[in-house]
Amino acid sequence: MKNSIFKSVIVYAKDVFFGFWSILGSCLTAFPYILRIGELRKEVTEGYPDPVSSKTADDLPARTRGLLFNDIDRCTGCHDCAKICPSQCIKIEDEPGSDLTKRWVSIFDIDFSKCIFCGLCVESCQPNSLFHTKQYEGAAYQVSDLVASFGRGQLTSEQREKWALIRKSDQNKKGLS
Amino acid sequence: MNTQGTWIVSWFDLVGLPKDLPHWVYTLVSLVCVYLFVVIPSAVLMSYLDRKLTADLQARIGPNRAGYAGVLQSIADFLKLLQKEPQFKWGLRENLWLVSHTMALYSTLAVLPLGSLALLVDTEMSAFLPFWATLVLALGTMLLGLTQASVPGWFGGIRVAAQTLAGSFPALIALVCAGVRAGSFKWSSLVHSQSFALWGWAAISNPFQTVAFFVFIISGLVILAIPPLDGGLSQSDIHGGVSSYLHGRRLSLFQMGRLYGFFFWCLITVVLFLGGWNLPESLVSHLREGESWIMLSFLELTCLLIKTFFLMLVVTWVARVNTRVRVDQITDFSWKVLSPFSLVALMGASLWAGWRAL
Amino acid sequence: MSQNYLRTDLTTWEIGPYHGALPVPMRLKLQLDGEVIAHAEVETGFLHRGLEKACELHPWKSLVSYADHLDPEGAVFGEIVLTNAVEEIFGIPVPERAQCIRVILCELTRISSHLAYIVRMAKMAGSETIIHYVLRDRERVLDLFELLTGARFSINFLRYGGVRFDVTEGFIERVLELCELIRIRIKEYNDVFTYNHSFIKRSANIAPLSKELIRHCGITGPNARASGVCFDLRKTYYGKAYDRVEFEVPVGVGALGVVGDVHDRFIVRLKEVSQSIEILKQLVETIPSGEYCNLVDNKISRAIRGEAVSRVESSRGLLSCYVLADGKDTPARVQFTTSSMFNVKLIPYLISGVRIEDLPVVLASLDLSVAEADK
Amino acid sequence: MDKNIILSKLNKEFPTLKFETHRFGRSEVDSVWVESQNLLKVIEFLKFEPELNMEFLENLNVSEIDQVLVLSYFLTSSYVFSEVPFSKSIVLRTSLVLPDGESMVSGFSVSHILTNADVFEDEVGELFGIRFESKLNKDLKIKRNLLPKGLRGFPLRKSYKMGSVVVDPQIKKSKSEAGQ
Repeated sequence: MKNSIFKSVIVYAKDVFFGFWSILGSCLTAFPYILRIGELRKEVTEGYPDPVSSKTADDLPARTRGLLFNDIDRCTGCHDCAKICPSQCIKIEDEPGSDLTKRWVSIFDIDFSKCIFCGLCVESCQPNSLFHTKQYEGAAYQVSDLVASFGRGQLTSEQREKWALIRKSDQNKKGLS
Repeated sequence: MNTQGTWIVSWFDLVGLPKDLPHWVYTLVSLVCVYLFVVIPSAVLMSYLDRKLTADLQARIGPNRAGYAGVLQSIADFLKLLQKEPQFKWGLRENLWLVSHTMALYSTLAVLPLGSLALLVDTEMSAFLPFWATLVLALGTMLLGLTQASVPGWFGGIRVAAQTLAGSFPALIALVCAGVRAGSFKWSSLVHSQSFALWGWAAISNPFQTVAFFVFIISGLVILAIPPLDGGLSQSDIHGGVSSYLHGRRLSLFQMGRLYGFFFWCLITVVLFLGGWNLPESLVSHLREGESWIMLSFLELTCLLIKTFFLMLVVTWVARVNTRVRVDQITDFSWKVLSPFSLVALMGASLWAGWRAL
Repeated sequence: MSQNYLRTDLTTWEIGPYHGALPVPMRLKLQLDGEVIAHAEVETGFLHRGLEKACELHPWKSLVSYADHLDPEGAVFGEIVLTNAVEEIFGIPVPERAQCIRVILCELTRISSHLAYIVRMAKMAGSETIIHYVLRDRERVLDLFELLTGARFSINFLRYGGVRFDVTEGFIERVLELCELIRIRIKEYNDVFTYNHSFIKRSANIAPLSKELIRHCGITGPNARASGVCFDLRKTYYGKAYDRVEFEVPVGVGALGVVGDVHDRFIVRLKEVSQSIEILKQLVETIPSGEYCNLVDNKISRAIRGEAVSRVESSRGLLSCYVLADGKDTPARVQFTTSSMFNVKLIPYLISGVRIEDLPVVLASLDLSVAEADK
Repeated sequence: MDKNIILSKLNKEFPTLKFETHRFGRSEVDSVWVESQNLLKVIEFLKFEPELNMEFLENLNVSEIDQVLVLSYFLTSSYVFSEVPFSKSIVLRTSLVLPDGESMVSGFSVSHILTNADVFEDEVGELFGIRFESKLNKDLKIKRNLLPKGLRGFPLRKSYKMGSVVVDPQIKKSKSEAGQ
């Protein structure tokens, strides 16, 4: 009986001491952070909108998938990207252009509220006119502002007839030669 | 009320108010001055230091928006809370318990030991009065939680009650240890028995007093449910517990009360164990001959507040690093560890004092 | 529950889909006896996004970007399990280098998922400092993802027959750098959090998971290994690139409490992070050369009809995917079987007898992701 | 090899039933077609046979192939108490004929034999519209309602037309109020 009391007191004292010691230990490992000792203990966060922030858009790695941009001159209006897009957020309307190869892309809208930035459209774009910029600040006040449009606008009716005549004359020339 | 209230008279000369006013005016003015010029600034400074220390501790910048390096952050928080509109309709009962919660705290203003001259209540019972205030504070918080008629509130209230009961016993015993060493419970004699030098402090003078010091601090955290041991107000499992129904200005009143509770418990610990406002003898005697009471009370106040802030920062540092402790573990801890240690400390301190008296 | 408990009548408390204690949207109906939970019921299904129906409507090429939304934190596991199944159906060989890149991504995702696990545990236990340390180191892992694949979480990087890009030149050195950094950091986590007395008190011998319950609910992954079930798919079943690597599977031993309790589940995951570092080191040093993607014949031919099941050891447990192709350009059926479906079934059995304050810690220790369970 | 141990044991146990076996896809696991009536007997035998001990239902897959619901049970040997986990695995297949689009189909539940089967049965039952009659009463501890309350039709069936409106009186009423 005697040693059982004595033993339990020892166990009790050890438990209290271990508790105190481990709490002190974990506090001491966190203490050097206050004095910023060593390279591993610098503060990591930065003020975001302030100009002091060290990282800018072009520090991002090369393959970053930021907001999309479509260089409309090279775009041939082939609808590949609209077909492959999982969330169907690309809307394209196009009409026959001045010559047979090129088409006039009147509307090319990417709805960034639905886009999941998977990059499949960029991969499937042959003339790679569609590519990722390094722009990541995409916030907007209304959802409608989130739609980025790269289209060239509707054709006026006379232009449409003029180009139709040009196309017909090309066809005749090609047909004759 | 003894005539100690006359310390305010020396400050009146500065302002040029007439001297021969009845005593209660002096006491009233000193209470208001203490609240405005000591409690509010220390609360503002303390909440800023706490956030900055936590940020440094966690490898991040911390508040840097409001004012230079975020100095005005606590004022910004206070204003933000004021303009928030409370969600729930408050009946008479909730207001009653919130008022009782705050009045319990601010009643201790009269008892605050802020310097050898600024002692409004310096009787044999003065060391026990703040202890009474913490119990009423716990009662206010518990009933504040229970009247919310919601599960988080109910759990928060019950937890605060259990914690306070468990924490009050060791706190009282540790208080008695300090009194045994100093021979009486008056603030002036308590501080007078310690000296400015480090080894003169009660906490370091003998091992039993050190144990009493630790027990007193930790049981204070238990009674007031301060961060490492705030099971009653934990965000993760019961949605803020007692404070889950407080919004807007009521939440700021509640938080101000809790911050003041933490501040005044650390202040009392400094006075009891860490050689309160003792200044080097030469300086004190020089000032006393020169009759410059203002400079004396000012220096004593700053020495006291520096030690209190340092103690509060150490507690915050421990709170941020460790996890929140469960309520049944807190009550086990205070019954099975704090109470026996405080009894051992009491026996040791009294033997030590008796041996010294031979 | 022990019988000599003064039994009061049970109060019921319903924790709604969005509550501080719940790491994931689910509804818990609890019968409380004082602070102890006597009986619990779970209701899930709040995060059903119809992933499998969506996979049936999309062409084969855009399936991969759906598979990495199966589990937002472990994107590569969904992709790897889908691409393996499709490659098995259409018989597309995967070059050696692509397999190695895939497994490197697997181990990196496992590290980032386990670090996120530590953050959830610390948040529920109430200690804030460790959260910021762990998040700071997880950023380094996510930087690697962005360097290699272009996105931090939903990487959409695997293709049928290999991967989309080759490894950039700076990638190998940065992975070794990362391994070194995390090895130092784990020592720091152990000092600050894992062996901290207050965390041990909050997690040792709480809600132990018995082997009988594992068999009843079919739990796999770190939760099962913490209770002593030595079953890790990387070792037993999955030959791909893991046979070139030596590592041993950490199993819970109940050092500070009962085998299989909350602390064990935490320790097993922490050990798995250091295991993943060892694996990463060996993989990165011996990465075979060759082309990174089988561009020759990775076309999905419509003539082949077939079905396949592929399995992978994701960071939360056994993840398998069944794909059925019936000759059209969209799959006939894609079905994912995740380990979180069984973890959700485990909850009522595990948390009866647990105190209210420990409920968040126990739920966080199961590493639940209802995005995986409800699909 | 362990593959034909399972088949030989099965044929010995059920001489009357002829099991039609194919290879499952390109893997070496084989799939056995069983009528849905004696499916329970086969699963019970596979589980309680001392040597096989196949009790972990790794996956219950339901796929619709030209108007027929094919249920495939992926059974593997237990991994909890055995040193060589996942050693033996087999795929049992039954088929349920699909009536027209809207009505439910009824099948047999195996959750009283394979304990983790109800996870799959709940989910598949709701998405394919299969009612699993099970001997033991439903485990009320778990409730999984994946679909919104008023949705008519079963999404994963081929006959389900996308975008069917949720016909729930409360939701409709609140929408009409929002409309004004």
